[in-house]
Amino acid sequence: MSKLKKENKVLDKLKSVFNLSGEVKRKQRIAVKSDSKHVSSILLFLKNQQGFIHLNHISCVDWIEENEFELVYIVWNPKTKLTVLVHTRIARENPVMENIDTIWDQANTYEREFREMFGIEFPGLVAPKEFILEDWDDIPPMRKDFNSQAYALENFATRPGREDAQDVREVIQKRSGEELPDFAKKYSRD
Amino acid sequence: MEGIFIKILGAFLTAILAFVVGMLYGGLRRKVIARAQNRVGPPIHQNFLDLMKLQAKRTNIAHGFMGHMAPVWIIIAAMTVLMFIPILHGNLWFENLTMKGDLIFLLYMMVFGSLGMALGAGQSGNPNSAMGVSRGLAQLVGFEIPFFLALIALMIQFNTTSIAVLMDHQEATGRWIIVDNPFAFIAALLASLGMFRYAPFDIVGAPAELASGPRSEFGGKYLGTMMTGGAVFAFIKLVMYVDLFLGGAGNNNLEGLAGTALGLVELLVKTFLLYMIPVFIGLVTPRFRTEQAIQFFWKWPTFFGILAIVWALYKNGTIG
Amino acid sequence: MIREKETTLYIGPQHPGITGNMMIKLKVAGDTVVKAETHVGYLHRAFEKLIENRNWLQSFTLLCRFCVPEPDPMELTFARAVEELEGRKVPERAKYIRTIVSELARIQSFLLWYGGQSGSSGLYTVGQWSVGDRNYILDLFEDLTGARIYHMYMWPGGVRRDLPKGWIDKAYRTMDYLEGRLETYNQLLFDNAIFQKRAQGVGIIPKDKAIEWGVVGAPLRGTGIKHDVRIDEPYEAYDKIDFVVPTFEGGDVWARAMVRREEIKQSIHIVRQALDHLPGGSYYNRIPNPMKWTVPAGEAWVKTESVRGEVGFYVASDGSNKPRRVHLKGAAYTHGVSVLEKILPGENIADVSFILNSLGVCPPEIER
Amino acid sequence: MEIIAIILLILLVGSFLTYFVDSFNKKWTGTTAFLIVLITAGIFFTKIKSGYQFNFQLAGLDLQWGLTDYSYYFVYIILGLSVLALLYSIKYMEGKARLGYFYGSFILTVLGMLGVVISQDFVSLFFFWEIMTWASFLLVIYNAYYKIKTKGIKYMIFSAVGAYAMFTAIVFIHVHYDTLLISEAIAKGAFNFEQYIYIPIFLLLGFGIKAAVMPFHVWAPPAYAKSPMSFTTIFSGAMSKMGVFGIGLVFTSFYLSSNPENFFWVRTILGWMGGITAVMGTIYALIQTDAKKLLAYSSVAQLGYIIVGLSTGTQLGVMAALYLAVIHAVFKGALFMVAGAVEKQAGTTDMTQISGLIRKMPYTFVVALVSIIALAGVPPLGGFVGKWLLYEALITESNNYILVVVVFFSSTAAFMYSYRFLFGLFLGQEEKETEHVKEAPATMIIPMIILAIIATVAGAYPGLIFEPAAKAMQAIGFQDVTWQMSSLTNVWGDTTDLFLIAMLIFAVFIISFVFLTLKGLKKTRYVGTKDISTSGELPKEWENLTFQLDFFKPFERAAAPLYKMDMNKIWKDLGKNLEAFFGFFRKIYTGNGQTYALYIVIFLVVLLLFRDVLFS
Amino acid sequence: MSEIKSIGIPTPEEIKQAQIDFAPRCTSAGRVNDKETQGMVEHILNFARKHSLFVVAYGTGCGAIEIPATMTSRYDAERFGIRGAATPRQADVMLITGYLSTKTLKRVIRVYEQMQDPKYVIAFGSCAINGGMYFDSYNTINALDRYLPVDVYISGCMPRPESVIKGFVKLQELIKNGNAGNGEAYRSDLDWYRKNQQKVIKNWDFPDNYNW
Repeated sequence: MSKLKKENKVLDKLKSVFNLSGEVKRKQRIAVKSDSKHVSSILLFLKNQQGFIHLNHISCVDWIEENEFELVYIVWNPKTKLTVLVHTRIARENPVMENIDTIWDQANTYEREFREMFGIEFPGLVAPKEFILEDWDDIPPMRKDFNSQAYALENFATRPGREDAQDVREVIQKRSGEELPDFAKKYSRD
Repeated sequence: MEGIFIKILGAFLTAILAFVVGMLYGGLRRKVIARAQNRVGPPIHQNFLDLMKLQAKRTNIAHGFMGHMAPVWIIIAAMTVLMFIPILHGNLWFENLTMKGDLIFLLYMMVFGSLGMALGAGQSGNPNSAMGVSRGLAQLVGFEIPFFLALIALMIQFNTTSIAVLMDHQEATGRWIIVDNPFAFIAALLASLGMFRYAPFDIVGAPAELASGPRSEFGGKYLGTMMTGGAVFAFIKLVMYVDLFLGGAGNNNLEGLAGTALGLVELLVKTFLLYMIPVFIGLVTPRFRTEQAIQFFWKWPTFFGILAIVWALYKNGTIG
Repeated sequence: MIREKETTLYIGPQHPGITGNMMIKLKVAGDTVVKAETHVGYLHRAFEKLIENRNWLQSFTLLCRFCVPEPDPMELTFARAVEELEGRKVPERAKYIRTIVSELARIQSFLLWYGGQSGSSGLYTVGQWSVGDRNYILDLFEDLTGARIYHMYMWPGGVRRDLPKGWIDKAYRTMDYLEGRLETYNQLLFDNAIFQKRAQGVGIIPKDKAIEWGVVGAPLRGTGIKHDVRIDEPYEAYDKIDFVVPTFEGGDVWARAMVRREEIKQSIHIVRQALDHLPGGSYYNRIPNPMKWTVPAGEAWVKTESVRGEVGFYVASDGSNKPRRVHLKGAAYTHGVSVLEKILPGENIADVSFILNSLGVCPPEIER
Repeated sequence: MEIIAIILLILLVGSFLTYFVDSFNKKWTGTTAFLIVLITAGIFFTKIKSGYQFNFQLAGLDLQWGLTDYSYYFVYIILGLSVLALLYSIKYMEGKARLGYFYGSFILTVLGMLGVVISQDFVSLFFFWEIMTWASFLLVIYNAYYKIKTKGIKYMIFSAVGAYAMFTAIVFIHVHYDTLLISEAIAKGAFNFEQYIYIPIFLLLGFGIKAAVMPFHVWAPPAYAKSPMSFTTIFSGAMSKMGVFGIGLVFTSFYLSSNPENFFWVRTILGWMGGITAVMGTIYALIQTDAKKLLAYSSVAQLGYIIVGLSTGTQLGVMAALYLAVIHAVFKGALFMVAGAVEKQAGTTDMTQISGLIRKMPYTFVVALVSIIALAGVPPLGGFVGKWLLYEALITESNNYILVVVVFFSSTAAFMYSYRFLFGLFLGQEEKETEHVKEAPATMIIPMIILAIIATVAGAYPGLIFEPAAKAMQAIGFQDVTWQMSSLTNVWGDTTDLFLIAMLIFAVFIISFVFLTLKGLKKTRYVGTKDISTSGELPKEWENLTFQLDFFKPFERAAAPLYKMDMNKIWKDLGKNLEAFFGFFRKIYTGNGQTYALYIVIFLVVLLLFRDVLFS
Repeated sequence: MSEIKSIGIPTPEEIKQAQIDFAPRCTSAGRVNDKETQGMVEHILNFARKHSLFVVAYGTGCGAIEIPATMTSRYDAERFGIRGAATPRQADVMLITGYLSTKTLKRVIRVYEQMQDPKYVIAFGSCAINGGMYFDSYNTINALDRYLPVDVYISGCMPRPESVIKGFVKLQELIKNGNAGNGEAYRSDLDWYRKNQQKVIKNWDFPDNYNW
C-alpha cells in the first residue's frame, strides 16, 4: 500500500471535503463516484486546489439496464502525473447535466457531442446545435436503444450479395460446386 | 505586297513558335521537377495533352461577360507583346513589329493580361479569386520596381528605349549587356522570379491557401486558353531577358534557312538555361507570405536596381 | 437578415489545404482571420456504435481506422486497455515488438507530417521525398503484418505473429537510410530562411494556458512543457529504453517543427535500441476462442503517445463478449476544435493550413 | 458690347435665372442650366478665336481679357466638361432639394473658371479666382448645408490661404514691376526665381493649393467626395486644372527665361512635390472603402503626375502635363459620373456594401472599365500616352531617374485601386440587396459614353489632343513643338506606333473573342455568381462571399512606413500648436463675422496705403 | 440493445428487383461516343482525355491516405498524366476514397455537379462498393452507384497504390473506348438519382436547377 501513497493522499483529501466514494484502482489511477450535483465543485476543487489542471477526457456510457447514463470526467495532474476519474450517473429520461465549460473551455466540445449523441442537455451551453451529424431526426444515435443496422437498412440501399455472417469458403463452394480443400476445412468456423 | 505576306506569315510563325516552345518548357519544367523529386514525371508533351483535354471538355461554365472575356485579355496581351519583341536578330520572318514599340510600352502591355484576367476572376464572385487578385496586384507592385530600375539603367546607359536597338548595340560591340551592366541583370533576374510566379512567389494561386486563386472558377476552354496565354508569356519573358541581357539570338553569319535554324537553336539554349533559374529556385523554396514577398522585392532587388543606375551613369560618364 | 461584413471563406472539405475531410469556416477581414469555426462530421462512421455490436476481437478491424495517418497507437491502446481489464500479461518479447512497431508508426507519421508541413508552406520537394521514403517503413509493416496501412497486429496478449526472418536486418538498414535522408530534409526545410520566416511567431499557443487548454503532445512540448506519456506513464518497453523527450520554447509553428525534428531522430534511436535488446521467447499470450471470449466487467482509461499527442481509450465492459463502450480521445479532439478556434483569429489566411498541419489535426479522430 | 463680356453676362444672368426658374418649376431648372451653358459654349467656340483680346479700364486699372492658345486649351476642358456635367446633372439631381442654389452656383463656377483663363491681368484673375472659389465652396457644402463647419472648413481655410498668397504676390508684382498685366510681368521676368524669389513662390502657393499639391492636398479628398458627383466632375476635372494652368504659366515662363541649371533645386522641389503627391494620393486611394473617396485621392495622385510633368520644363514633360490635364478631365470626369450613377441607382458608393452591379448597370460598367483602363495607363487607351510622355520626359530629357521610379511606383500601385473600384462596385457577388438596381437614365449615360469614346480615340489618335496642346505650348514660349497623329517618338528616336498597337489589339481581340465564343457555344452556360465552388459547402444566406474589407491589407503591411506619413495629422498638429500660440491673441477673435470683415478691410487698406514703405 | 441480424440470403424475387435497381444507369444513351461510332477527331480527343486526368482535391474517406503515396516518388501517378486540381471546375476525375457519410455525400454531389463534362468517378475500397465493414452504420451509405454514376471501382480495404494506378489505367482504357464519363447519363437519369439522394439527405437545400 505504501507504493500508492500519493494516490491515497489525493483520495483522502477528496473524501474529507466531499461526500463521495472512491478507490485507488492502480498506480496513477484514482476513481471516485459522486452525485451529479457535486461534480462541478469536485472538478473545480481538483483543478484549483489539487493541481489537476488538465481535462483529459469526458466519456459517457449508456447503462440502459439501470436506466442511467454514466458520465466520466478524467482529469490529470501534470506535476504528480496522477489521473482522477470522476464518475457520476444521471437519469436516462430527460437527462440534464451541469455545464462545465466555464472550468475548461474544451469541455464545450464534449458537451456538444453528448448533446447530439446521447441527448443530454447542458444548460448554459453556447454552441451550434449540430456538431457531427447533420439534419438528424431519429433518437440520439449513441443511445443503446437506437438500432444502427435497422436504420441503415431502412435508409440506405444495400447491394445484394452482402449477406452477413457467411463463411466465404462455403459461399465459394456453393457457387462453384467445388469441394473445399483439406487445409481450408481445417480452418472452418465450427 | 510580298512584304506584307511575309509579315503575316512571320507573325503566324512567331506565334506558333512561342506557343510550342512555351508549352514544351512547361512540360520540361514538370519533368525537371519530377526528376529532382525522385520521380519519373510526365512526358514533356504532357502540357499539350492537358491543353487538348481542356479544350475538348464538353461543357463549360462562365460567370458572365467579364468571366467569358478573361482569357481573351491574356491572349491579347501575349500576342501583342510577342509581336513587339525581337525573336531573332535581324531575321525577316521574326521581325514582326519590333521597331514599333519601346520598353515602356512592353512594360505596360505585359500587365494588361493579368489585369484583364483579374476582372474576369472578380466577376465569378468567388472569394478565393478576389483574394488571389489582391495578392497578385500587391506582388506586381513589388517586382515591377526593380524591373523598372533595371530597364532605366539600360535606357540611360545606351541612350535608347527600344529593345531592338539594344540588341543591335550588343551585336555591334560583341559584348552582352550582362557584362556591361551586371547589376541590371541581377535586379531584373530577381524581379523575374516574381514575374514567373513560381515558388517562393507563387502566392497568387497558392493551393493550400486559396484553392487556385483567380483561376478557381475557370475550367475547360477558359482554363485551356489561359494556359496557352501563360505558355506564350513564359516564352516572351525568356526571350525578352535574352534579348536585353544575353545578346539575343541569331547573330550568326550564315545565310538563309541555316542561319535561322542556328539562331533558333541558340535562342532555345539561352532561354532554357535562363528558364531553369526560376525553376530550380522554385524547387527548393517554400512560399513567401504576400507582405514578405513585397518586402523582399523592395530590399535587395531594388538595391541592385539602384546600383545598376549608378553603374550606368558611371559608364555613361555622367558621374565619376 | 443582416449580411456580414467579413468575407466567409471555406477551408474544406474540398480544399487542397485541409488535412483530411473537415471544414474550417473562416470569417476574414482583409487577409486576417477574425473568427474560425471548425466543422466536423464528414467522416463520422459511428465506430463507437459499431464496436458495441462487434465482439472484442472484431473491434480491431474498426479500431485501427480511427485515425488514418497513424493507426497503430489505436490498436496498441485498445489492446492495453483490454489487457488491463482482463489482467492479461504480455510477454517481454511482445512488449519490445510493440515498442518497435509503434515507433515505426511514429516515424511514418512524421514523414507524412514532413509532407504536410512543407506542402502547406509551398515546398513540395520535401513532401515528395519524405512521403516517398515513407514507403520503406510501410514495406517493413507489410513484411511484418501483410498490410501497408492498417495492420491489426497488436492484439490483447501480445502481437499476432513473430518477426519474419531477416526483418531485423531490413529494419536496421531502413533506419540507417532514413537517418541519412533526414539530414537532407532538414537542410532543405528547417534551414531554409523562408520557412523560418513563415513559421516563427505564427500560431502561438501561450505557455501558461497550454495545459489548461488541453494541448498535448508535440504542440505542448513546443511551448516548453515536458510531458510525454512514454515517460509519465511508461508502457511496453519504454521504461527500459533510454531516450530524450525534446522541448522547445516559443509555442509557435517553428517550435513545434523543431520538437518534431528532434523526435523523429529519437524514434529512430528507440527502434535501434529495441532491436538491439530484443529478448527471445514467446510473442503471444494466446487468448481463448475469440468468438466466445468475454472480458470481465470494469473500466479502463489507458493512454499512449502518438505523433499528434496522447491517445486515450476509455473502455467499459459489462462482462459480455462485446465492449459496452469504447470511447476514444485523440489529440485532435481538442487541438482541432477548441484550440484551433482559439489560436486562428488574428492569423493570416496564408498560415491557416500551415498551423493546421503543425497541430496535426486529424478529423477522423475527432468525429470517429 | 464685346462678345466676351456678353458671354460672361449670359452666364451671370443665367446663374440668377436658373435660381428663379427653380422657384417656379423645379423640373426645368436643370435643363435651363444645361441650355445656358450649352449656348455659352456654342457662342464661345463659334465667335471667339485664339488671339482675341479686349482691353478696358475700370476704376483706374488697366484690364485686359483675351485668349491665347494656351488659355483656349483650358477653355476646351472647362466648357466641354461643363456641358456634359450639366447634361448629366439633369437626371442626377432630380428630386433633390435646393436645385436653384446648386445650378446657380454651378454656372457661377463655370463663369469663374472661364474668367480665370481669359484674364490677362492680375486683377481680373484674382477677381475671377475668388468667384470660382466661393461658388465652388457653396457647392462643396451643398450636401452638408447644416454642417459647414465640419465638412467644408478645410477647403475654406486652404482656399483662403491660397487667395491671400496670390494677392500678396500680385501686390509684390505691382510694387516691383509696376504692372498688372500678365504678359508684361512675364516679359519683365516677374516669375523668375532669380529676382524676387517670393513672388513666384507665393504664386505657386496660390495655384498649388488649387491643384492640390502635396502638402496642401488635404482639403481635396473630402471636398471632392462630399460635393455632388456631377459637380465633382468639374471640380476634379476642370477646376483643379486652373491650378495647373497657373503653375504652367508661371513655371514655364520662368524655366524658359532663365538658365535652369542655376535653379536645379526649384525643379527638383516642384518635381518631388508632384511625385510625393502622386504616391500619397495613390496609397491612400487604395485603402479607401468609399468609391468617391477613392476617386478623390486618385485625382490628387493624377494631379501629382501633371505637376511632375510641368516641373521638368521640357517639351515632352509639358506636353505630358497638358495631355494628362485633358485626359484626366476626361476619364476622371467619366469615373465621377459612374460613381454618381451608382450612388443614384444603388443608394451608396460604399464598396463594403454593394457588389455585383455589372449585370444591373452594363453601360455604366463599360464606361467605368474604359475609364479605369485609361486611368491605369494601360495601352491602347488614352491614359497610356500620358504615362509614356511623362516617363520619357523624365528619363530622356530631365534625367530625373529616382523621380521616375517614384512616379512609376505610384502608377503601378494605381492598378490596385483601379481594380478595387471596378471590383468593389461592379464585380463580386450579386446579392439580394441590390436586386432593385436598374441602369441609369439615358441623359446620365450619354455624357459618360461620350467621355469614354474620347478616352478610347485618344489612345489611337493622341494627335487630336497634341494639336491644341502643341499650339498652347507655343503660346507660352516653346519653339518647334513636334507631334505625330498616332505615334510617339522620344528624343532618342524610339517610336511607339499607337495606331498599329490599337489595330493589333483589336484584331487579336476579335479573333480570340470569336474563337472563345463560338467554340462549344451551345454547351457553354452562363451562370449566376451564386454558383461558385465554395469547397463543396453551401453558403448561408447571410454569409458574405465578396471580399470587401481591407482589400489590400498585405500591401498596407508591406508599405507600412509610407502610411505613417499622414499629412492630415501634421496639419492638425500644426493647427493645435498654432492655436496654443495664438491663444494670447484670443481676444481679437470676437466670433462675429463683421469684425473679421473689418480686420480684412483694415489689412488691405494698410497694405495699399503703405505699399511703398513696406515693399520698397 | 441491438444485435446484428443476418440480412439473409435474398430470394430470387429480391435478386431480380435488385438487378433492376442496380442496373447500370448509364446506358448507351448517355455515351456520346462508343468505339464503333467515334470518329477520328473524337478518337484523338479521347487520347488526350485519357492521358490528362485532373483529380479534384477531395479526400472523402480514409482511402485518401494512399493518395499521397500514389502521387509521390515511388508510385508517381504523374507519369500517367494524373495530377491534382484545386477546384472542381478544373477537374476531370473525382475519387471517392472509401465510405461516404451522409454529410459528405451532400458535398460530394455538389462538387460532382460542379465538375464539367466529361467527368469520371473512381470509387475506392469495399466500403464504397457495398458498405464494407460499415454496412450497419447509420451514417454511411452502402452502395455508391445509387447516388452517383461510378466508372471504376477499386476493391480492397484500403487499395494499395498499385491498385489505385490499376484503377486509373482501367479508367484510361474505358476513356479510350469511349465508355467513360457519365455526366450526360447522370443528367438524363437525374430524377432517379435525385430520388435516391433525397432519401438520404434529409434537408435538401440545393439550388433547384442541376448544375452541369
